[in-house]
Amino acid sequence: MIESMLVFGLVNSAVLMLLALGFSLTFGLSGVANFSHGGIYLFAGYLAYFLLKMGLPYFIAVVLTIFITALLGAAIYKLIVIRVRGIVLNEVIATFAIGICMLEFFRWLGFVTYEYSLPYIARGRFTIFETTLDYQRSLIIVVALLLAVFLWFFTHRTKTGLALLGMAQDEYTALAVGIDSDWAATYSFAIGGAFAAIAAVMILPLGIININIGYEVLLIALAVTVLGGLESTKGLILACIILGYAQVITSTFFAPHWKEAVYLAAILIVLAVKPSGLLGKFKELEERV
Amino acid sequence: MKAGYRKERIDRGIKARADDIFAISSYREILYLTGPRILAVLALLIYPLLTDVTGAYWQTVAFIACIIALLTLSWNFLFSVGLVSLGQAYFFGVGAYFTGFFDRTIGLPPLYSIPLATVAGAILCTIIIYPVLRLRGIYFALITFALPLFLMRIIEATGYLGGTEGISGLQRLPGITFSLYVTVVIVLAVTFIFLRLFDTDYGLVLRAIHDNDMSVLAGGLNVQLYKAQAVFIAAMPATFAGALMTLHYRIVGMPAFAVEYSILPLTAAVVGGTGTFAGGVLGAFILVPFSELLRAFGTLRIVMYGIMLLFFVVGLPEGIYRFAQRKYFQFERIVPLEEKADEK
Amino acid sequence: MKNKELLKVTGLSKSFGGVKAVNNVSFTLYEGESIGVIGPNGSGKSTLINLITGFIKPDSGTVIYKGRNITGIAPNRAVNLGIARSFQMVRPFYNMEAYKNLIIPLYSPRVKKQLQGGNFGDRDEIAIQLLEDVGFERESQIPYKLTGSLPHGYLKRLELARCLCLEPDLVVLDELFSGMSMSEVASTVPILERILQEGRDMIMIEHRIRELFRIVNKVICLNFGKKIAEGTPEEVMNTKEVKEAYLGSEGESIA
Amino acid sequence: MKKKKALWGLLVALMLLSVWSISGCSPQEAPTQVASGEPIVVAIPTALGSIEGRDGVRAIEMAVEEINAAGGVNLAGEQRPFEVVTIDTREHEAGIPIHDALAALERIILTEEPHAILFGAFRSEVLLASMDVIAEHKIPYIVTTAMTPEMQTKIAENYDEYKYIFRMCLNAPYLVMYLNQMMGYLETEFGFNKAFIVAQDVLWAKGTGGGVEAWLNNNNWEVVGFDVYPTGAGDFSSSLTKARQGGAQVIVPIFDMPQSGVLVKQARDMEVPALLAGFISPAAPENAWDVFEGELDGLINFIFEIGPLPAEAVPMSIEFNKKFGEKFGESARASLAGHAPGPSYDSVYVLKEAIERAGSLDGDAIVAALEETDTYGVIGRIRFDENHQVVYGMDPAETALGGAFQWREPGVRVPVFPEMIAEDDIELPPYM
Repeated sequence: MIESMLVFGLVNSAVLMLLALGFSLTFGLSGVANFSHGGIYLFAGYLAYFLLKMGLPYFIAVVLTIFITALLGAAIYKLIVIRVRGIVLNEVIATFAIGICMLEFFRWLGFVTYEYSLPYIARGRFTIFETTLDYQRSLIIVVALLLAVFLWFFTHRTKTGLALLGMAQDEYTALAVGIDSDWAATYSFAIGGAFAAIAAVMILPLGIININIGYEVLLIALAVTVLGGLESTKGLILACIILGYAQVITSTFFAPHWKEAVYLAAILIVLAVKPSGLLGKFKELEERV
Repeated sequence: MKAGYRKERIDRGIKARADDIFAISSYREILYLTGPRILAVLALLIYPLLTDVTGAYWQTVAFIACIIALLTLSWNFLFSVGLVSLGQAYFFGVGAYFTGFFDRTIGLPPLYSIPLATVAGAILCTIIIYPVLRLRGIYFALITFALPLFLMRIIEATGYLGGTEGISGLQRLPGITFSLYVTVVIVLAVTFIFLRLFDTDYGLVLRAIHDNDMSVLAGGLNVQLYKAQAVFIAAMPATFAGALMTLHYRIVGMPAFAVEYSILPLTAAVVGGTGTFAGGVLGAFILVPFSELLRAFGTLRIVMYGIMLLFFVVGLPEGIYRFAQRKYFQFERIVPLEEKADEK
Repeated sequence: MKNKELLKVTGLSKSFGGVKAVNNVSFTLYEGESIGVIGPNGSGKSTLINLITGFIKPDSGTVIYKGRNITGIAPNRAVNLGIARSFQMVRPFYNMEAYKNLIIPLYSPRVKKQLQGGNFGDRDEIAIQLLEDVGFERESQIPYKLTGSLPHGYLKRLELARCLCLEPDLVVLDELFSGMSMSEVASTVPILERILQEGRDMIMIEHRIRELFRIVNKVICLNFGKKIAEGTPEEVMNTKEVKEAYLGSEGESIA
Repeated sequence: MKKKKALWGLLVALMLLSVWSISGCSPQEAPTQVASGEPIVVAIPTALGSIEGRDGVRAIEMAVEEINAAGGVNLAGEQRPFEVVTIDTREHEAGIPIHDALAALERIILTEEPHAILFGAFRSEVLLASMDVIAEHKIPYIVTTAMTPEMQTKIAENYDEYKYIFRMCLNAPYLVMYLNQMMGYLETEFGFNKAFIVAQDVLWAKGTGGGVEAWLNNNNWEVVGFDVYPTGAGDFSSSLTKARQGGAQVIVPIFDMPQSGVLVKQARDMEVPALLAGFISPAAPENAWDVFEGELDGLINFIFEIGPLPAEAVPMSIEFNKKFGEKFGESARASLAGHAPGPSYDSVYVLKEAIERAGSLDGDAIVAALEETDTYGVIGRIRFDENHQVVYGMDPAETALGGAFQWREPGVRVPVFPEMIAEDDIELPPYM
């Protein structure tokens, strides 16, 4: 019992991380809470489904989906969010409105039937600590770690990454040293979109694509990002692990329908105790007198 | 526009800039100033009587518009104190469940259960949200977004207060006209009270907290306490709305915490103009009937609703009310073009 | 003539993630005395008074005020005990009229408690009176102007007015003169002297040492969070460490 | 100025749109009408965005078209055609307030003045809340989706107020009965005695799960566990692990949310050696086999009402599937939902016979006529009990029928339960 809980706790954490990475990256690097994250995630899912239906080979379809979704993310910023940049409330409402439009448009198109699903990347299973784990879920763990490492490397070691990080911490100083804030925000929206697409391609095959996932994904992304602390990737990883295992433990020992309450409770407790999240430093900066 | 003429805009504020005396020159200007306000109030008061003209359905739509107007008023009050709430459903749901609780356990008649639920709900909301009050900006918004969903899960998991089935068969309210009249009167009263409150010194303190809570702290005021009082005052109209809606539909269930009760008032506030009370009510009375009209479009309705929301947030950030107010006080005169001095 | 101790700070220190902003600072302030705090930029002056007035919680050390331990007290309770402070970066309420800014402190429990008994009249009247004391000319409608439109000098004096209307026992000023023109400084110094004559204490951080020494009778100097000198203005200026702190180690002696 | 023009242009366009919709353009119109005479209006207020809603409305439109083509309703000598009007209540989405659904119901009643309402509420809470609205307007109301048994208790308590409400789909107790019978059949066939129940956290699912658990407990079965998952849960590893640890031979899933597809795939991924037998909505349609990439073999899934599952013992069900395919196309037939289309199709015929028997469009007369209904439809024999619930049983000749099928290689749905319609015995899946 314990081994399977450990294994599936890790899988759950990896799923949470994949879902939250896109949102956390955009929020951390451009300061814009992209509430249309759920919509972008599902857009990638349906796009991949239709590309595959058109007969494209799997990997070309996946790469194309990631690229187009990144363009969508950039377009969302460039066309709409740029006009309300700075007014936090309007940013949140604008992105939330885009999210609703996308999700409900899919529903209007009739994507409500059960035939929408993505194929597994790799079939087959193997057993470790005598719990059987299928390749798809192990791939999710690997990809999640890869993305987290890439994100950390990108933001701390590459020129563009550091520029984005600088922009996130203090926009005016970053502007003063010549970083164009609109370019930075478009870039972070694009990468956020790409990460959402990767998450969709990895996680959606586990079940059926349905529209209400969009709202769930947004809630998960919010919980993990807030819990982990805004711009710290290490905080995000820690938060995913805590939440992932908390969910699996509650559903194993108590009852599964407490699962949802777990990450909502997590947000409330952490924010009340340490407003800037586990490892985040953002709030302290804001508090300076 | 004939050639050789141009429009000259004269910003003639009707009230000359003076602290305590009103310099208004003529009845015409008094009428001009108060006209729209009186018209709006009269329209609201007469509308419930036109049941046979408009039909019961549009009365219900007006009733829901008033309920959302109350939630928007509460949202605007919180906004003027600097607290951006994405979770009006939290106050609404608590008010609703208190009424359901009183009605089912003690069997209080609606006359007592509604005011009691309003006050008790407001107190409970303030107590739960108190530890989180010192958060600012997006953090407070995220918490309020999660609170109603959290309470919904608690009720769903514990099965307390009727669990997923909710409590049905509550006592009946006299009828749609009664409910509509009560909500119209309450909406007008709350708008008037909130406007008056913000002109007093107490209101000034609340506005100061919105501006810069550090210097209010340096002024010797316990900011946390004033924020808690502000949440209590703002919660009252919202819990009242929850209580009345529950008894009108005689059922309270988990949908009382539905995300829609958070999003609709937020949109109405933005469309109407954030921070203005009259703007919020105006926004609600534009939004709810409009989304009912869109119902003929079936599932496309929410897409158009989203597009409209996007249009107002991006196109008109100041909101209809402020836009109209600005336009209402501006006059334009056709003035002949001055010949260029050098031409002569 | 050592009369009663008003404020006793012992071993106060605070570090922000490895950076020791204030490092074991102690000093004592007696009633009727005023103390200046000088030191190069980033030496922890503002952090020190933030610790005293409770805006930041200290890592260690105690603050005793009138015999009562107020370490880490909530800022508003410190104000109500009589410690009024002004901010280095001016923090007025921008979209209100200038005199309305003073309504907030006048609404505080301290002012309400003090002005018990008779109806203390309209707060607006008191506010305009106070602004006039601080140099807002009433005839030219300056108190009625929107705060956002006032020049920086007036905003600084607005901060001072906010401290005064609390009838404080201890006034803490953080670089009041920075951003003020020479004439404004000249007109504000007598106000500060009048405060001292009324028997109130003052802690003043200032870079304009000439004006500072005319007002305060005792000075402490901070460098990298540590107290390197204490005493009368003349003594402090002549101590070696202070000169080094200001002019760097190879500086020759100044007059 | 250019930007201002764009804003005004968009605003005017939105206003035009809403004015056009005010003009009460009545929603989807039934296409062809042979019978003349003033139409009998039938309203459908339900969650058009759900699969059950979409297929149910299509089944009703198909039935209406057939009736109108055959001359419509013979009301006191006059040939009256049916006319269908629909409205979307968005009930199936999580977090939608009840007042939104009730407002839609009230709107369609007040603006269209229907003579009857078919398909009815999608969610149980909305059904309970709508009963008061229907009682007020006194319109015959036939439900074919929501399954809460509390509807019958309310009718029993005060008949006069709620007599207008009928239900043609099965309710939770009947589903429990079917599941129990099947568990009994499994016990006799394979000697299973350990079961694990997984249900969705909604009214009817928990009720059904509780019923099955009770029956299992006093029929010397061991209930290894009973887990309830919130709508939208994406990971079932904890229950599957408990099921395998406890050696459960049968897992009874009771879900009508798309996410339950994860349970089927995850059970196969974790190689849990148990037979999946219950109700999983994504595994009901015919095209589910390639959606799940063939990982369905051996799964026993319940079809609440026979309609969508063509079974030889009920010839009308085969005919229904064929006609549905012809009218809406092969892909629509392949994705036909397991719950709602059958009874929705029959409800139109039942209503037609009731109106003809009553000879008038008055609500009370139709209700009286409906109570004497005894006819054969796609779901078997249709008779209402005293609480206006269609009687379900094991024999299509006697009662209406729900049934189960088993997925077999090359993607075939073989009816296996109850015996009357079984075309083959239940086989154990290869991985067992």
